[in-house]
Amino acid sequence: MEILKFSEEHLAFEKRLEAFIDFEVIPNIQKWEKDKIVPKSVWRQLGENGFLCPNLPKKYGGTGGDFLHSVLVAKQLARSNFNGLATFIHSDIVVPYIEAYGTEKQLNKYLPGCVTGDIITAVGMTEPDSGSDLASMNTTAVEDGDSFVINGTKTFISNGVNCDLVVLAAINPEGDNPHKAVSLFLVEDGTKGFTKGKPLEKMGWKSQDTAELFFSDCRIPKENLLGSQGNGFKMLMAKLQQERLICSVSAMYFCENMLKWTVEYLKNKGALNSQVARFALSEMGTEITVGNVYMEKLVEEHMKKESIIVETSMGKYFTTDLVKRISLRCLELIGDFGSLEECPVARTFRDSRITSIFAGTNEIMKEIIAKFSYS
Amino acid sequence: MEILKFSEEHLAFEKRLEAFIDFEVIPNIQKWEKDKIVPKSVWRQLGENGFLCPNLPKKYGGTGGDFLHSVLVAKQLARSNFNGLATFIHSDIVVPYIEAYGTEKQLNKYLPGCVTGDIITAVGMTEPDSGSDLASMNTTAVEDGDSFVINGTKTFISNGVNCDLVVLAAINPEGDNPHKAVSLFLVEDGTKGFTKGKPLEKMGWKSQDTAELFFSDCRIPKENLLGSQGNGFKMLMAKLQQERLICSVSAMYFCENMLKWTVEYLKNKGALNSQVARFALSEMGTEITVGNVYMEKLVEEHMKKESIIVETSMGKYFTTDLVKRISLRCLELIGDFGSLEECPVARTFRDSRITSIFAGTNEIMKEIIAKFSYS
Amino acid sequence: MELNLTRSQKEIQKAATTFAKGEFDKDLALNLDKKGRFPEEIWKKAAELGLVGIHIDGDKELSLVDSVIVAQSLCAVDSGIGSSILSTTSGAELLFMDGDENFRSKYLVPLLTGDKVCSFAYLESEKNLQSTNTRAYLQDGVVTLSGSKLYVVNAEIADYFIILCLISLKEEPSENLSLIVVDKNTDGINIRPLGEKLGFRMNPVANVDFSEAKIPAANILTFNCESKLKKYLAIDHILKASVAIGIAKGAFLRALEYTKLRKQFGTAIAGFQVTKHKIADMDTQIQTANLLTFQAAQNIENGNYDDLPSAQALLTASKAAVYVCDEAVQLMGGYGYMAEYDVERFYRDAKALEITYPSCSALKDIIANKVIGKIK
Amino acid sequence: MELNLTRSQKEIQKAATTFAKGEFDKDLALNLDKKGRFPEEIWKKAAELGLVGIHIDGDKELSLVDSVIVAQSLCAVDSGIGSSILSTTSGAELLFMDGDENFRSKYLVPLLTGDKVCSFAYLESEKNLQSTNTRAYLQDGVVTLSGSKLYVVNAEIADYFIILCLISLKEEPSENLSLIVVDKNTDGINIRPLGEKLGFRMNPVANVDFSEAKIPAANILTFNCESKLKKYLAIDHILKASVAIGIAKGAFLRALEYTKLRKQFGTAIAGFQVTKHKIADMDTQIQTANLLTFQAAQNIENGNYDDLPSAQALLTASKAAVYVCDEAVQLMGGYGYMAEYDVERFYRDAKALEITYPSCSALKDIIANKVIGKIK
Repeated sequence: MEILKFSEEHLAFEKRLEAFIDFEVIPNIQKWEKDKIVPKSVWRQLGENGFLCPNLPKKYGGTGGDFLHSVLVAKQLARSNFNGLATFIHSDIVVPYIEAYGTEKQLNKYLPGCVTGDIITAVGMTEPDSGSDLASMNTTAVEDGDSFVINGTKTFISNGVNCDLVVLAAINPEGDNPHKAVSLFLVEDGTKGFTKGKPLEKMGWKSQDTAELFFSDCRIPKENLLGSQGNGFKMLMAKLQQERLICSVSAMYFCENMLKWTVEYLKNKGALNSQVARFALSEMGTEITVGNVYMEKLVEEHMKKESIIVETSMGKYFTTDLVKRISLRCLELIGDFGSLEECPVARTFRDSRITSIFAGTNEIMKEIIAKFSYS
Repeated sequence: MEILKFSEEHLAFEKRLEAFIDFEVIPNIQKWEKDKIVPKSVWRQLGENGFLCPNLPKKYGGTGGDFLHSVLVAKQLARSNFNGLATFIHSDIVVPYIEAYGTEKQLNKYLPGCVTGDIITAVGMTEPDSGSDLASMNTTAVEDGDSFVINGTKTFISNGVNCDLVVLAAINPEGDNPHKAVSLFLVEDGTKGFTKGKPLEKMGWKSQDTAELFFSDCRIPKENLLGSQGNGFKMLMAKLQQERLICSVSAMYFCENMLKWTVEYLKNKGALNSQVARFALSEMGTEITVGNVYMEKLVEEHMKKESIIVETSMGKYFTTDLVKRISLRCLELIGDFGSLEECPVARTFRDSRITSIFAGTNEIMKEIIAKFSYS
Repeated sequence: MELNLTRSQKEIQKAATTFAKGEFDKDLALNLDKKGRFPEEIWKKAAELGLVGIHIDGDKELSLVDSVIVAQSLCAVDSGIGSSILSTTSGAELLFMDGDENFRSKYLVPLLTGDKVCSFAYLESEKNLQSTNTRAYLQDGVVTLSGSKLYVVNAEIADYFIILCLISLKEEPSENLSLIVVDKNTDGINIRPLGEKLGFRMNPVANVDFSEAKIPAANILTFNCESKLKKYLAIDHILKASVAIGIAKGAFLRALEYTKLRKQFGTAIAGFQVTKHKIADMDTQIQTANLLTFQAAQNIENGNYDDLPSAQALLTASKAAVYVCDEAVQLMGGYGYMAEYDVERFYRDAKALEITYPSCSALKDIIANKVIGKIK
Repeated sequence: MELNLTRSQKEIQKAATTFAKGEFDKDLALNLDKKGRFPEEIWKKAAELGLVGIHIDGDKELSLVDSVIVAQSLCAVDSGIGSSILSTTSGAELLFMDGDENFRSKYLVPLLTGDKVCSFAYLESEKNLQSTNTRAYLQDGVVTLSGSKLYVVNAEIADYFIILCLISLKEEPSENLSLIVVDKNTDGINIRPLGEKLGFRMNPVANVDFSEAKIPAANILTFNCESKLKKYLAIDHILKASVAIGIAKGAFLRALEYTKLRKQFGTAIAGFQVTKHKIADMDTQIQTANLLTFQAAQNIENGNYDDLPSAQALLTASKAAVYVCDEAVQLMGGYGYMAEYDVERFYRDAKALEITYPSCSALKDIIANKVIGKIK
């Protein structure tokens, strides 16, 4: 029932990645989760091996792969049952903003580092008082001579501690229409007036450094404007399809892993003779199989550059809701052992709970679907 | 997000069928529902137009179409929101047994009539005391000279009143292994000892003539054995993939129709300003879109002659459960008007409730999925 | 869950069940459902036994728990006949709460004796009761009423209507949401039947138009009825919840019996783990809805008309009824789909109850408004 | 839903809530959860106030409703600290039901005064209690015990265990499912901690092995304990249900407050229809579980130890807790996922409660067996 066709090259890429994960990632997960961060050196290792930004063109140091490489990265990282190395935020969400809207100078300055892992990126969009409601943004960027001066606070920023470069959304306080007053800026780590908070304590994604970013009279050169002024809203929207799609891809692979692990666990315990367990597995297996076909179809359409905003929003909602429900249900089948952190599904449960909240909550997805389909 | 590709010829076929349904079917539905049967003349009209057994080869009078024609028939019949003309039972479930296992003589004798609608077929499998458990069958077929003598009762037989030919499963009472003692027989209407009950009163499918069939010393010639003796179980199993698949196809088109009707109704009532309604529609729309992609993928694989027993069982469970839930939920959104038979969704609700029971209950589907996947 | 019924409550339960089992003929029920006919004879017998409007029969206090028990008992035996009997007093509590002796003797008592059927016409929009546009003005001792009411249950068989309408007095612009009793034979009433129903088919439903209908002023039951109406709705929710629970119990007991007798692969279906867990869920939902409903009824008997418990009881009970009936159909397989085995009819009745006013959405609005309170 | 609490019950509710609000420091709770430490000081204070084992404190009757109230009140303020306090008396009802004055003074009273922690070690298979293989034989006034117990909560902090085991007498082959009290410092006990937990992290859990541990015969609490055990489980289910309801309430109130304050697109989230309906569903589930639990507790106070109501209460309450906490996280968006906002911790605790023994599956087995009865 596969839709996606992986080439020999893809499979070789995956095999290398698989080995990397087995030897360089999995043995360190527990430590990184305790540390609440993944060392930057791992990013550089990933970069050296071509696992970051796998579809950037060669002229920027990339390998010139396609989106299927990103799918394989999501698959293999899901297999590690760990979200500390959520490189898709960098490779598939943030860097594409730079690639799409950057000037040649910006592209040459930043992209090679994004590929090697010397530059870890983050996107600064969410604020303490504005989640999905971008128009109520309070971070301001004011023109002053040949600079922009930025003030404000961003929160829930993934890669917030490790990041070397932030794609920051800020509003022109003098703009009339808030939707047309948002611009994007490239802010480098170390810029005066830009400070980072400590990693936030979360239910899951323990080693993913989610933090607050503070901007206090942070002055950046005008050339660090990304794309055209006042166009931030549109640019952010334009890239949401891929952002939400990669969330769906990841969610489906996490689903598969959980189910597989649970089946093995129950088999080893001799618990598959329970009809209730068998039915639960069949029900979950059905939802996952159906969801996988849908996810693969989305990827196929996305790679054909189809505009599938509604279908992707559906996918984001369906798959992230599914991964949560699968985690809840697998834990129920597993029973007491599921209440220990030793059980991998316990971590998946904690980690997956954010996926129906981030990258646009599922409530926002439903409003989008309704807006385009039922109004 | 389509997977299936329909040719010009397919679309022309659909257009003709659409007109037929609009003019010959829809105006008569209420009467047929009251009569609890569809007149045989309609079957002949369907046959004349090439809408029955659309994928039988030309040498048996068919049009030599493919399974996509069956998909289109299911789609258009679903559009009529009515199951009295469930021709898929004839075209896609019963006739394929004859086509696959019949002798050349049987093929030539029966298939042309199946195409023209002069022969309406039914399959006699279920008994009052054996639903999904075929091994506990009580209808017997005993060899006697050049005949088989059949005794027993079948129930819940679709087309049970209209049928001219029954593919009947019966057991050799002297067989040791009940699984190897079942054979299939072709029993013509009018054979002495074969009588039909009245149409059963049901929750839905009001004009579909579901009835009991009685066999009392019913003697048929030996040449009416279908396929090889004792092989009935295997033959029945072999054709289940298509049977369950066509159920899924039909279910998904019913889902689409219901949602479409409900959206229009709410729009006309000005009820789409309700956020709860919008979210409900978005949730249903998501499930239907996801289910559709899956259903189309199943059809594609089936047409490539892939063995997709598990995936089809998943589809049968997923889609028939979905069509029920969509009907329940649409009625909730519709409110009071949904409590009147005038509301088309009221009928879809009544009709769709059987689909998770017939052609193998969803409980059986889950056991099949578990057996192949989790044991 | 043991509910601690009093001795008298247990007797009522027994009487209602015995009556229903004795009188609710299965074939008759199938036929009435099919034809959409009201079970007139059985209703009259139920009234003779005192089972109609039992909570308002007798003295000045509402014995609502008694009616909860009767509704559940009758509907468990047959959802259609049971709910039909209960429907004949729709709105009667408004007469009880507010009516003087005149209303009592002329309109209320004949309901209890099985001589008259009352129909409460209140709905003009499916969403809420706030959009009443049926208007009346009072002049020279006569009320002139015009407007339309939707989905009026029993309109065709009722002897009189209780109408929710806006009444204005002569030369006074303000309008008051009020209740008036209108005899069926009043001129200017047009009943437009709504045809066949999905569920509760023994109770025909119609839209009713009033076109300058003239009614004596003495028939004004309540002038400014908002608070009475709210109390009435709390009662009505509990009675509807009781019907839902009765339906659920009836379907559950039929399915339970079936699963204990029916064998598959050599084992009674009730012996399969999945069946057992379904039965556990079904029973739990019924007991839960039951407890909520008794508690809500008890509250009202104690004079607390808070509309939160009754809304939660009805929401829970109607969801439970649909769930339980749906599972009952599935457990009984092909038989569950056949009219002869009853549960498909219980299922349709449960679904009809759930989707007709007050919808789950309306109930959730009531609950949320109460729980959330004011937002700063 | 108004529960008609007595004056004394209301006072207990108030005392427990006041205590919890005063003592359950938020940062402390976050820290204890993170480090997996038991809140020893707060527990001792709770005991001083008489809040530990309140249902067995005092005279000879179980005032189970009091403990239901305390559990809910403490856990609503903090699920981790609240449930930790309650966990210290795990199994104490067995001492109460069966213990003579010796057990009472030596083992039971120190629990109530906050001087000792008890740990009930019963599980050997996750599925049921029927597979006890821990064996002991009694000879010359000494019991020798060997076997392993799984998932023993508080094993590391407990002062003694109550052990479910098979005891055989000298030269008599039959084995009797029995209870014995074993001091922690007895030789032959090996505690193997199970590491970090998903929820209820303040209560460490371990497997415990007994290898020819020698215990005085006087420590045999109950010989042939089947029926006592069943009674105990009914009580335990109700207490767990109360913890679940407290967790649900705590998460609900936090989310409710958040939705009333937090604005999106210019409107408080609580003003959105979808939010309102969620809040209605959440409240309904809490009230429902609450009512079932009070009813079940009341049953037991009345001496009726039927295990059906308590199983239905726990099944409903633990499902409600997971549902409510999950929705609370979603309503609070990113904040819901942050430790600082509590609800993610409540959610983990709710989930842990739901999946640990007795699982929903085990509860459904209890319910179904009772409801279905014998199959012909």
